[in-house]
Amino acid sequence: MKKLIYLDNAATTKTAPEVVEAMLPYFTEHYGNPSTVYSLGGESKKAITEARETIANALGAQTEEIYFTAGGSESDNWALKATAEAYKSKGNHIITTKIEHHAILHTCEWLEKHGYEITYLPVDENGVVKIDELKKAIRPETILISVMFANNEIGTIQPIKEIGEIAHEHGILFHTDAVQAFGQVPINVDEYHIDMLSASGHKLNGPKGIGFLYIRKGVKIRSFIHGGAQERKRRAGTENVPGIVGLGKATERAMATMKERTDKEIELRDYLIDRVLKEIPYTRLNGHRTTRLPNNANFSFQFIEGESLLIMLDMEGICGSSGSACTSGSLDPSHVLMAIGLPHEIAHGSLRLTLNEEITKEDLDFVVENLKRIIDRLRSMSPLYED
Amino acid sequence: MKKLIYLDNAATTKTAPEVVEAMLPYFTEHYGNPSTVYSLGGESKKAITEARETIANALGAQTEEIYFTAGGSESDNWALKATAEAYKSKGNHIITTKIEHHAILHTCEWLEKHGYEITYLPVDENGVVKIDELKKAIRPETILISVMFANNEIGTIQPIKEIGEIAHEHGILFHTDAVQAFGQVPINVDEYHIDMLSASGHKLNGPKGIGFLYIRKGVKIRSFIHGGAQERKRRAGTENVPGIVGLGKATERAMATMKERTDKEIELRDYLIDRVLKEIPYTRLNGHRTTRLPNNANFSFQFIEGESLLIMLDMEGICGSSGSACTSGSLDPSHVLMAIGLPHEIAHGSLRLTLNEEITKEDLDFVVENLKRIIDRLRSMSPLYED
Amino acid sequence: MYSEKVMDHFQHPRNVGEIENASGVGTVGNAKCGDIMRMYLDIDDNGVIQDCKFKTFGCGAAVATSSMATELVKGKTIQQALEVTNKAVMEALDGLPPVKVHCSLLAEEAIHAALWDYAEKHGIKIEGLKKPKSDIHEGEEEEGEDY
Amino acid sequence: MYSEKVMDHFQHPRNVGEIENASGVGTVGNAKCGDIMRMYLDIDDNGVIQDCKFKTFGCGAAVATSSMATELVKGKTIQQALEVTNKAVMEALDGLPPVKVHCSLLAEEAIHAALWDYAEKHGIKIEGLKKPKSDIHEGEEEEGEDY
Ligand SMILES: Cc1ncc(COP(=O)(O)O)c(C=O)c1O
Ligand SMILES: Cc1ncc(COP(=O)(O)O)c(C=O)c1O
Ligand code: FES
Ligand code: FES
Repeated sequence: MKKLIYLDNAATTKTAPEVVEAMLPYFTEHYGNPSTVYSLGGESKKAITEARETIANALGAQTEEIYFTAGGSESDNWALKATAEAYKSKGNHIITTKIEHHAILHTCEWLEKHGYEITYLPVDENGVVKIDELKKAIRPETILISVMFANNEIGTIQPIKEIGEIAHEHGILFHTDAVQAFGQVPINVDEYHIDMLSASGHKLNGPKGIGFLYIRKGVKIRSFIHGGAQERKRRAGTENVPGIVGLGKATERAMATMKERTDKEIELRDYLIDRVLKEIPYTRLNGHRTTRLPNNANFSFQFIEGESLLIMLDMEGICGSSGSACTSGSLDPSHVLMAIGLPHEIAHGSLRLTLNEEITKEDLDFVVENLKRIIDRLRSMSPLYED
Repeated sequence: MKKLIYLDNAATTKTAPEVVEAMLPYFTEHYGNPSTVYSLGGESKKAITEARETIANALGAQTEEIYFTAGGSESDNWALKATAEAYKSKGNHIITTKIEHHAILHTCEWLEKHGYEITYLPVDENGVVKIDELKKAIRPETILISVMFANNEIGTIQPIKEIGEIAHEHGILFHTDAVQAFGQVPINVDEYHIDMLSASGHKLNGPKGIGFLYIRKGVKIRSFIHGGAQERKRRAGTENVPGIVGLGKATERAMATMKERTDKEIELRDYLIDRVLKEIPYTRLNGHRTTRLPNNANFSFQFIEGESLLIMLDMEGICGSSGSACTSGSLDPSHVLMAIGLPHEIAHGSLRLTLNEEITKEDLDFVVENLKRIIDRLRSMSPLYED
Repeated sequence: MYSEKVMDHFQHPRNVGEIENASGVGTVGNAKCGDIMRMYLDIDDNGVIQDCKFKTFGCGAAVATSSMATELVKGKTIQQALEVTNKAVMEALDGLPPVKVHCSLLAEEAIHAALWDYAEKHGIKIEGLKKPKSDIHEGEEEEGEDY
Repeated sequence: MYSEKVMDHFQHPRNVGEIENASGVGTVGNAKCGDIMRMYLDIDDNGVIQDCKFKTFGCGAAVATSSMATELVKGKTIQQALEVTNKAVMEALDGLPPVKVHCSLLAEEAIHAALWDYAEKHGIKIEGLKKPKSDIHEGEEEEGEDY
C-alpha cells in the first residue's frame, strides 16, 4: 500500500495511541455512571475531575470553569444561544466576524431569526479582524463579542488579547472559538480576557465527539441541553467518560509537546510555503504570512478547481482539503476566502495542507513534486488557462 | 477483590468488548473526517452508513431517518425544542407525562418559559399513562405528544401503539423517549405510529456520548446544533465515528440476542421480585408487575432511606440505584415515585436493581441475603421503625 | 464521595439506639430531603451530658454526622454542647460534599431539640438556645447555577 | 464517493483538448458552483459529429461527465446528440452522488451551446434546441431539509 501523507489535520487528527490507551479502561472496566453513589461510579468521577484539572491548567482557568460538551459545534451553539438568552434584558446585539466557522455563523443566523442583531466584522486581506471596525460596531446593547482564536481555513491568528481588552473595557462578554488554536498556541483566559472558549477533542489528537466550553465564573449562562444534573447542572447527559478521559490525555500531551512540536511544524510549514510559491506559477498564499497556525498552509492555484486537485492528490496518498465549493455539500465557495477578497474562481482553486508532528521534509518534497505535476495537468484541461 | 454484581444497568452499561473492538480501528487507522473527499474519509463515511442501516433496520425505519446525536438528552432536547419551533404557527401546546426523564421535563419547563403550554399527564399506580386523560388533553393547538416508551425508574412500558394511534388520528406528531426501551423490547416505528424516537448508546452496551434521534420523513424539524452540513444538514459537528460504529455494533448485538437475553432476564427478574416481596416485610414493588422492562425491579422498603442502603450494598460489591432524594444532586425525591402515589418517606426507601445478561441466580441469592441483613440493620437505626 | 472518617462513622455508627427515660429527646426532620433524626440525651445534675444516643432515617452523611455529633457532645456541659455546630461536626468528619452540607444541620438541630426538651421538662432556660424548628429549611445552596 | 466509472473517466478523461476551426464551440458556466466547461464539435456535412473535445474547470464529476458526454455524442447525428441528456450521461457513469447531479448539467448544456453555435454559424435551425443560457440555474435541490 502507498504511504499515507495526511495533511488534513485541521479537519481532524488521528487519535494518539496513548489517548486510546487511556480511554480503554473506561469502556469495560470503570464503566460506572459518575453520578452514582457506589464506588464503581467513583472511579469515573475521579477520572473526569482529573481531566477537568488538566484542561483548566492548560488555560489558566479554574477547574469548575470547564464544562464538557460533545464537541466544538455544541460549545459554540451553547455559548451564543445561552448568552443571548441570559442577557436579553441587557441587549440584543452580538458582534462576530465574517470568517467564523459555520457553527458560529449558522447559530448567528438562527439568532437573527429570533430577534437578535448581529454585526459581522470584515477582515483585511490577511484575514485579520479590523479592530477599528470592532470599536465602531460596539453599541450600548451589545452583549457579546465572539471572535475565533485562529481561522480553520487560512490559519490566521486573531489579536485576541486586544479584542478581549476592548470587550472588557466596554463591559461586554467575550467568547472565542478556539477549536483550531487550543493545544496549538498558548492561551491564558485571564491574560486574554476570555469569558468563554470553545474547543474540540479531535483537533488535538483526542477523540471525536467530545469538547468543552470554558465559562468564566460569574457568567450567567444556563443549560443548552436540559435534563439531568451533570456538569454542575449546566449540561445534561450521562458523561462521556472515555471521551473526557481521552480529551484530558490529549490536552496533557499537546501542552507537554507544544513548543517542540510547533517549532518543527513552523519550520516545515515555511519550507512548504516557500517551495510552492517559488516553483508553481500563478499561486498565492492565503492567510497571514507569519501570524498563522504553526501547521497551516493554504494556497490558491489559479485556473484549477479544488476538488479535482484533491482527488488527484489522494491517488498519490496525499490528503488535503479545499475551500472549493465543489467539495462541500453547500456548493458555496468558502466564505473565508471570499472575506479576504479572493474572486470566486481563485477561491475555487484553493488547497489547505495542515501538518502534524509526524510529517517530514521528505513527505513535503513528495507533495510538492506531485502538486507541480497535477497542477500542470489540470491547467492543461482548464478552459481558463491559455498558455 | 470482591466480585462485582452490577445491577445498575438502567444507569449505564458496560461497553461490550466486541463493541470496543469494532470502534478501535476508527481512532487510529480510519480516522478520516467523513465529510472529506479523499479515500481515508470514505472509510469513515462507509462505517457511518452501515451503522445507520443497522439502526434503521432495528426500528423498521429508513436509513436516512436516523440522525446521530451525543446521547439521549440531546435527542430529547432536539425533538422537543425543534418541533416547538417548527410548528409554532400551528400551535403552542405539547402533551407529555409526569414521569418522563428530566431531559424531557426540564426541556418542557424551558419551553414553558418561551411561550409554550405543556400538559403533564398523570399515571396510574402502576405508572401507566391514563389514556382517557390524554384524549381529554388534546386541543386544536396541540403540536406534539411525547411519551416515554418505558420508564427508567420503575420500568413500566407504556401503551405506545395506542398513544401513537391517538396522536395520528388527531394529526399530532408523536415523539417517544425510548432510551430505556431501545434494544430491550421490539419497536417498529410504523406499527407504533412513532414520528420521532430518542435513544442512547450506553444503555445497550454501546459507548457513552452517542445516541440518535429517529425523525420520520416529512417531519419538518431543523437543526438544534447549528453549523456544518453533517447529518444531512440537520445536526452539525464532526461525526463521532468511533461512537457511531460502537452504537451500530451495540444495536446489532442487542437485536440479535434480544429474545434469548430478555427471556432469561425476565425469569431472573421475577425470581428476584418474588423472593424480595416474600422474605422482606414492609416491602412493595414499584411499577407494573408484568408490563415492565425485562431487566427492571424496583422496590420500596419502608422505614429506611435509599442512600444508606446503596452504600451498604456497595460494600458487598452490589451496585444499585435509588429514587431517594439523598442520592441525587437535586434533593427532590423521585418525581416518578411521587407520580405513582408513594408518600415521601416511602419513596425515600426505594431501590432499583436492573439486570444484565451476565447476572446469575446465584448473584441474586447473594443480593437477597445481603438485602435482608442490611435492611434489618437500617431499620434498627430508624426512628420510624418501632418493632 | 465521602471521606474515610464519614465512611467509618457510617459503617460503625457510635451510640445508635434509644435511652429509656432520657433527660431530653429531640426529633427533627429535614424539609430539604425528608430525612429524620432523633437524639436522646442523658444529662446529670451538674448539667453534664453523660450519655447520648440517636436514631436516623437518612443518608450516609446523616448517619455519620449523627454518630459524630453524639461522640462530640458526650461528657460535655450543656453550654459546651451548644458549640457543637454543624460546622464542627463536618470538620471532625474531614468535610462533606457540598450537596451534603444540609445533612449535618440535622445533627445540630437534633441536639438543640433534645436540649430544649430537657429545659422544658426541668423548667429551666438555656442561654443562647432558641426553640428549634420542627423542620430545617436553611442550608447552603450551591451557587446560583442550578438548573 | 464516486463510482468506478466516474473515477476512470476522471483519471483518464477522453477527448480533452481543443479542436481548431471547430464547427461549433459552446462554453457554459454553472452558477451553483462557479464551474466552467467548453465543448468543441466537429460536424461533417451530413450533420454527423465526427469529433468532440472539451476543457473543464470543475470538480471530479464535471470532468467525468464531460469526458463521458464527448464519448456519447461522437459519431451521432445532431438529433441523436440532443438526446444525450444529463440523465443519460449519469447513467452511463453508473450514477453520481446527489450533490453532484448539477455537475452533469454542465455537460448537457455545453453540448447544446456548441450545437447552437454551429447552427448560428451555418444559419440553420435545429429542431428542439433552445438558446442556451450562459448560466445554469436549475438542478435538483435536496429535499427541503438543508439548513
Ligand atoms: C428515559 C431516559 N431518557 C433520557 C436519558 C438521557 O440519556 P443520556 O444520559 O444518555 O443523555 C436517560 C438516561 O439517562 C433515560 O433513562
Ligand atoms: C474553528 C472551528 N470551530 C468549530 C468547529 C466545530 O467542531 P466540531 O466539528 O468538533 O463540532 C471546527 C471544526 O470542525 C472548527 O474548525
Ligand atoms: S461542477 Fe461544480 S461541483 Fe461539480
Ligand atoms: S440527610 Fe437527606 S440527603 Fe443527607
